[in-house]
Amino acid sequence: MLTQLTHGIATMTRRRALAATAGLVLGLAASSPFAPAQAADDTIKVGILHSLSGTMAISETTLKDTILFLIDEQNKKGGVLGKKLEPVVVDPASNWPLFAEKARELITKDKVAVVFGCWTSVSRKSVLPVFKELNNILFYPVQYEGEESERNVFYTGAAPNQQAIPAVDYLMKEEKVKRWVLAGTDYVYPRTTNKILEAYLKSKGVAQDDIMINYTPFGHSDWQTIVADIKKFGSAGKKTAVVSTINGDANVPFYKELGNQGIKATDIPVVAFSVGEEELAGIDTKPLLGHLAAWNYFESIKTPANEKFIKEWQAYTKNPKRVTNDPMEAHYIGFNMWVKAVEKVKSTDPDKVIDALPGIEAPNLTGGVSKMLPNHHITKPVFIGEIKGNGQFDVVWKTPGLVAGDAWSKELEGSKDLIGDWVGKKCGNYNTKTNKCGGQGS
Amino acid sequence: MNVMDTRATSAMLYLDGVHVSFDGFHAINNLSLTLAPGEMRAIIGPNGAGKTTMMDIITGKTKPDEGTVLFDGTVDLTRLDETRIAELGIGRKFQKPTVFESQTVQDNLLLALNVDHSVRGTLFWRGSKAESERIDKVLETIRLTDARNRLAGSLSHGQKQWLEIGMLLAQDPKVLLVDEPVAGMTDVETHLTAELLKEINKNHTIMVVEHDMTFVRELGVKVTCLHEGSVLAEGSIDQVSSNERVVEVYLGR
Amino acid sequence: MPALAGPFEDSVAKFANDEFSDTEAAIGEVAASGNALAPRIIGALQDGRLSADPDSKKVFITQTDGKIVDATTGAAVDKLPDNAAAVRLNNRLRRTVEAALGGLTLLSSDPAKRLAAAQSVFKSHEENLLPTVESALAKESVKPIKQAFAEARAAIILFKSDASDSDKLDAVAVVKARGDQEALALLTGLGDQPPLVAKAAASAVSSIQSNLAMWSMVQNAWYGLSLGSVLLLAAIGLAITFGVMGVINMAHGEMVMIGAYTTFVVQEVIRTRYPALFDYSLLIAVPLAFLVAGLIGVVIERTIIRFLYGRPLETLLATWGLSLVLQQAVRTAFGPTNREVGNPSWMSGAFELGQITITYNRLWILCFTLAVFAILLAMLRYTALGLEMRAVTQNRRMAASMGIATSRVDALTFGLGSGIAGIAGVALSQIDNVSPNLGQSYIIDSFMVVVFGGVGNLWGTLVGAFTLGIANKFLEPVAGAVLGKIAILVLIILFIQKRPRGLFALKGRAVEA
Amino acid sequence: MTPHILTRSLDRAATAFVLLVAAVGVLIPLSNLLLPQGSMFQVPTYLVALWGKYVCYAILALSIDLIWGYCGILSLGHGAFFALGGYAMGMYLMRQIGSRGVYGNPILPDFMVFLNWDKLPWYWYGFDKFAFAALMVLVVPGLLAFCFGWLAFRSRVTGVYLSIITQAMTYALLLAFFRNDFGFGGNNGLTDFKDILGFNVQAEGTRAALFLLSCLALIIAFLICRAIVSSKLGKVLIAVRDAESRTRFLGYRVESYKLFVFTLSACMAGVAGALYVPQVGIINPSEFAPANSIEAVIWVAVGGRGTLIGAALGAVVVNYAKTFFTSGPLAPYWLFMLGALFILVTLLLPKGIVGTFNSWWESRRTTGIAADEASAAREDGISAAKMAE
Repeated sequence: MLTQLTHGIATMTRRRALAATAGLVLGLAASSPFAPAQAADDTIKVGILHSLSGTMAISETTLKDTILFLIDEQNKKGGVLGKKLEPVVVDPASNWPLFAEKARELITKDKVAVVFGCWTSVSRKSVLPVFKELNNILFYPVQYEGEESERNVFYTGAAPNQQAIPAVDYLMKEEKVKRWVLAGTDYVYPRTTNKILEAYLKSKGVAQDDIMINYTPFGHSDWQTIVADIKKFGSAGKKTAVVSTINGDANVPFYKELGNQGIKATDIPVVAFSVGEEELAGIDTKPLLGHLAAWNYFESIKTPANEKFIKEWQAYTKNPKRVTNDPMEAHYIGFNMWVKAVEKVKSTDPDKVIDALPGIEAPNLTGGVSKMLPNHHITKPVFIGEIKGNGQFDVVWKTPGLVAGDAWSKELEGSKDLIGDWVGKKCGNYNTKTNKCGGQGS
Repeated sequence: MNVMDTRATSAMLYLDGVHVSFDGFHAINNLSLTLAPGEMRAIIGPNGAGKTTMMDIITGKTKPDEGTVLFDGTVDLTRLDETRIAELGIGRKFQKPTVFESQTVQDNLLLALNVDHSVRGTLFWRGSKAESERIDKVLETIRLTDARNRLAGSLSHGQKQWLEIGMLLAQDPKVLLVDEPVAGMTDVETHLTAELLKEINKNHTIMVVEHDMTFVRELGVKVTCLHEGSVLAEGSIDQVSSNERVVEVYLGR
Repeated sequence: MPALAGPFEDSVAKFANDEFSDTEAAIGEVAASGNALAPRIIGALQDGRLSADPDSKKVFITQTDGKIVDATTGAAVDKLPDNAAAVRLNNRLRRTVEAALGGLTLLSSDPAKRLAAAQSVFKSHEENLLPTVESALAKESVKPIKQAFAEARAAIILFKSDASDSDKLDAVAVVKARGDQEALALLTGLGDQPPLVAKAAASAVSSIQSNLAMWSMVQNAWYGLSLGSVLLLAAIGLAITFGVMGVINMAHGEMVMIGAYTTFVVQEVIRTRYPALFDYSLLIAVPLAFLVAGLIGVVIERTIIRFLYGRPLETLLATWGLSLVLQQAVRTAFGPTNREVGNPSWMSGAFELGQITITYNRLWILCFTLAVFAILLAMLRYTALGLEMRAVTQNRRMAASMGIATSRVDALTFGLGSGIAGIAGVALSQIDNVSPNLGQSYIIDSFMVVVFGGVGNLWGTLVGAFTLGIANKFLEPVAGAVLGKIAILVLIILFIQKRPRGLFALKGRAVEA
Repeated sequence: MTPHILTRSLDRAATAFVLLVAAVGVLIPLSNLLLPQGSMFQVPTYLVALWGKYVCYAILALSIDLIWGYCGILSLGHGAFFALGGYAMGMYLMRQIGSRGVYGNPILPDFMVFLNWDKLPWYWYGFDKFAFAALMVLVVPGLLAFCFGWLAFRSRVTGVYLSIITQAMTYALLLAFFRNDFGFGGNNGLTDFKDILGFNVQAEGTRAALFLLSCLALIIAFLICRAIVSSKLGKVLIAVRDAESRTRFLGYRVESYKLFVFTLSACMAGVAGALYVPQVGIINPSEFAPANSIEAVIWVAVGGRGTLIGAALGAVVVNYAKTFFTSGPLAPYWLFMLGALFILVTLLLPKGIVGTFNSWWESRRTTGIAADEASAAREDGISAAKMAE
């Protein structure tokens, strides 16, 4: 193709060659590689940026379906501002640069009003500059390490103070745990969460010797040594618990090994922040009875809203066994907040919607009403659930009210003075000590 | 320490008490052989006698377990690698004709010329008149002048054999090791090859391995018969072919 | 509220309050009541068979035979009230239940229950159980249970504030003799003790610790063997397709995945149709996985690989494309999420060997791997197909001229390699995720094993797999899982410099031709 | 370089390719900056970024083709050199953020602040200077390739063994860079860049300039490759590819040749990575994933190995297809397409697009059987004899 062309060009006269090259180049580049966007003004486009292939497809595909389901439900109610919502699905293929490329494509070419997407922190970090540059809105539905508050991003998953710290509190009070194993996959979320927990535990008088921190690579599958180490660490005569920030894929072999080595929840309970209904679907949970998870939502919570959601979701996916989980609920809340904000300002203009979102309230599925905060995080209840034999969780504890998400952890040296406030201060990292925007601002 | 203090032998190639074994199999067993300067020697012997392995040892591809291998009376070849040995002036033609099939006949010869073989030298190389004259001469000798721009891969089997011999000529080594040069050739080609080798022998020492007894006879040189990794018989073709043991293990009754 | 007849009934009714603190109180009161129904109530509570009606405050036991009885009277009831729900537990309550049940079943007629009771008393060391433990100890005739009772008694005495020093010293000796991690946990958690006892306990602790340290070496070796067996299992099919045929099959991991999904399908069918056969599911899955993966392998060989012989690097590209297609096909057919493959009862749990825990699934996988290896070796050596395979791979033209249908042999060899990968999938489904990504996580390791061991040599693969497995497991405690793995990779790179053709390389002229 | 090398390397097709890339490099940024938005010929900024990425991939493909297509070294770890170059540039960009990071620490990058690093690790020194970072873009991948190659080529590790250990190398680096203790930001990598040489990375002008630079780098890389393959060195490389031991017996020090092209190729890959990072805005360890390296090899195979234009073209075509298929209704099925593409190309177009075109072109020009065979042999990359080794 190209050589043929170049051969052709080489035989032409120079001027004609130049003209032809120019036309060719621009034609090739400007003809976007995508099907031409239809000029449809009667719909509002909603971008869905979740991996459908590659390693993250395991978690993210469900979230794509969730947004499609929510859009479908909303359209049945007549859409938004009298227009139907139109989903635009792309596959960033678990490839971080591709996330940025696809985000750019959604905003520039498809002209979406909002994007729901990302799972891993790195994918969010990868698209962040794009959302800032092109000024659009991203709803991020997954629990994460915090330490971020961006104008264009709304964080509907849990910040560390909405998941990790209540879980540790529960173990200290209810289970009288004195010795802690912080086991995680070696990436930013576990690292940060464990840093926060370590600081928190020490502030509660736990000695350094009573904290064991262990990191494993992604997809770690041979847990024999580590489980044996945990067992050994737990035999020091003090009640021991494991706080697990092990990432999705590695959990199945981890729990299988726990079960097989006979570590029961009554001996050494494991509380996990990344294990939900979806992950349990791949494991026989009978040996895991009593191990814990901390989330802001469990499928087993009995509220009318949740029962309706599950029923409609299973009908939509035509799969009566399809489970629901926490990030799905986060999308549910986020989606409804966005709809409310759009209806409030009667526009999908990102600037107007971003300004309208803080303060918007939307019911969650567990009987409360979540609120978008000025730091772009939301209020959520925290539940501790015990794994049951049927792959579901039994809620054993919950916070009395809703917990406000902290963008910046109070336990970390670098961020203890920072707050995010996009309403008053118009700043994501406002330093309350120096009263300046921009970190330490020294 | 490649060069010995004193010249140990006047021979061009000197092998003494060489042993090689592969996983317990003795490929070469106490092999001793000398090749005088300017000599042409034919090596015969049944399959597995160790002919090719012997060449591997001389050219540095295989390291002997024990024994002495000297070149030009002074250089211990067992300590050198292939490149160094080739640079010293030992050229080799393989049993299976091995030319650079995706390059032209001319380029094959160009690559073989014994000029600067360093990375820098080849990167900044520009052809010289002397070089192209040498190539022309070799092409003439191996009768491939008309095929100079053809890809080596498109040559016939016999032509490839010649091209490889031509590459040896271009390399201009002191010693040529030629492994089965006439395998797969017609009678006429065989005859021409014998003539060619005799011509080359005027300025070069040659060791030829060959099964074709007619060809060996035509060369009319001293013959060594190998068997089970050591020398079975040595002498003129008539002496060797009348040797009882040679007839038994190799020529057949 | 209906009037309640007596304190026992009052206690039982607390189960209906759905408050953990009330449940805890109820357990204590019921256990202390001496009522004949108490063990049944608490046993049912442990198994989740105790239900309560929050309105009528009535509590029911669902017996293991499915019959329902009133917990206070033992009278049979037709069916549970509509709003009755199982009494919920959390971990703290579960421990309370275990301790209570331990006290209640110390004198049970079932030896297994007595042993479990003794062990739970060892952990809970409740002082008020001492007389029961002592009488049980006196009566006990089964040796290991008697030992367990003695240990339980020692545990109680150690924590009993008014026990004499000499009793406590004896107790320390008993616990020390037990010598495992629980003994260590008990001794380190003793708290304040008379000086003599504290000293004995400290020396017992250090003796147990040094004993355990020695055992941890054995444990590392076992873990290494186990990891090695997994590596071998994953690599052994590759040793055939890559090692023997020279085909770089990047879709090898996907064959493993297909084997795992075959297991999933087999278990699904068994679960829905023949639940009684569940323990045999793996036995059924092994031949099926071999056939499914093997057949797919034959199809791949016939449609793709056979056009690419002699160009291994191109097969690499084509099979890489194929692996993408297979992954996405499975993702489309079965969904992107993990699928549950259960462990049959004989693959669950563990047993103690000295001071190390050996899990049954790892043990079976090791045995299984060695069996597969032996069968494969025998097959290559003694069967006609094996002979033909070796002939074709060594000299294709010669084999063809001797009347061997080389293309048939190629297809069967590739099918065999793929089939073995499928079998590996059955075993790996027992310890790893069954997801479309399963294969990817093993492909690199498998190549490392085959290359390290020496291409074309099954024994090399065996030695390579176990060497890497054991090296990895000895490095892991020192360097951590990530650095350990990096170190292994660097060692492989350096090793290949030393032996460019792997551990068991063929030498001689032929290989270089 | 002496002029004769340049004149020798620029045949008709090469000249046309250079002109085309130059035209692309000039016209796309001009159209993006000067034409009004929405005009038919205006290239939107996101497409500039997209094509910039393709051009970087094309440089990577060239570097792979140089060693694989011409010297028979199949590296399944070339993504590592690309990523190292990218990290070197990323470190410079991180240092440029200065106190504009979220924590406002003037020295430490954000990820070090929240993981409580108290000072900058030594290997981050110097990266605040562009010249130093630019040097490291070449030196780090080059040095790694040199050390790796020095060991491997001297020990005569060849064929699949070499491929597998290159894979082990990139896999080990992947694991190492994932480690947060390693000091390169772990899984999240380096991101949130602000400016490069004082220009805002997000600005349209900067993007256009980066695009132009990438095209320039592609031209330079192409010319270097052309200069090499059209010199006698190129003939030696092909000789090594086709019959390594024959070359050795002719007195060539094969390992020096391999080491030279391998190191050069790693430096080229490093440059590609360095240009890639500011345009995509992130570098993270997944660039080290063996799958990425294999994919890059496939670009070359698709375009035509042993043809430099083909390698560049293959990178663009495959990535264009990837962009195309990952959007719209086909998104869930794009892996089928990509997988099928790889299978079909190896089965039906073993010479790749350009290789196939070349042999068609040549057979049309000279309808001799010999020539057809000749082109077949030339384009066949690695001969069967070599493969068996």
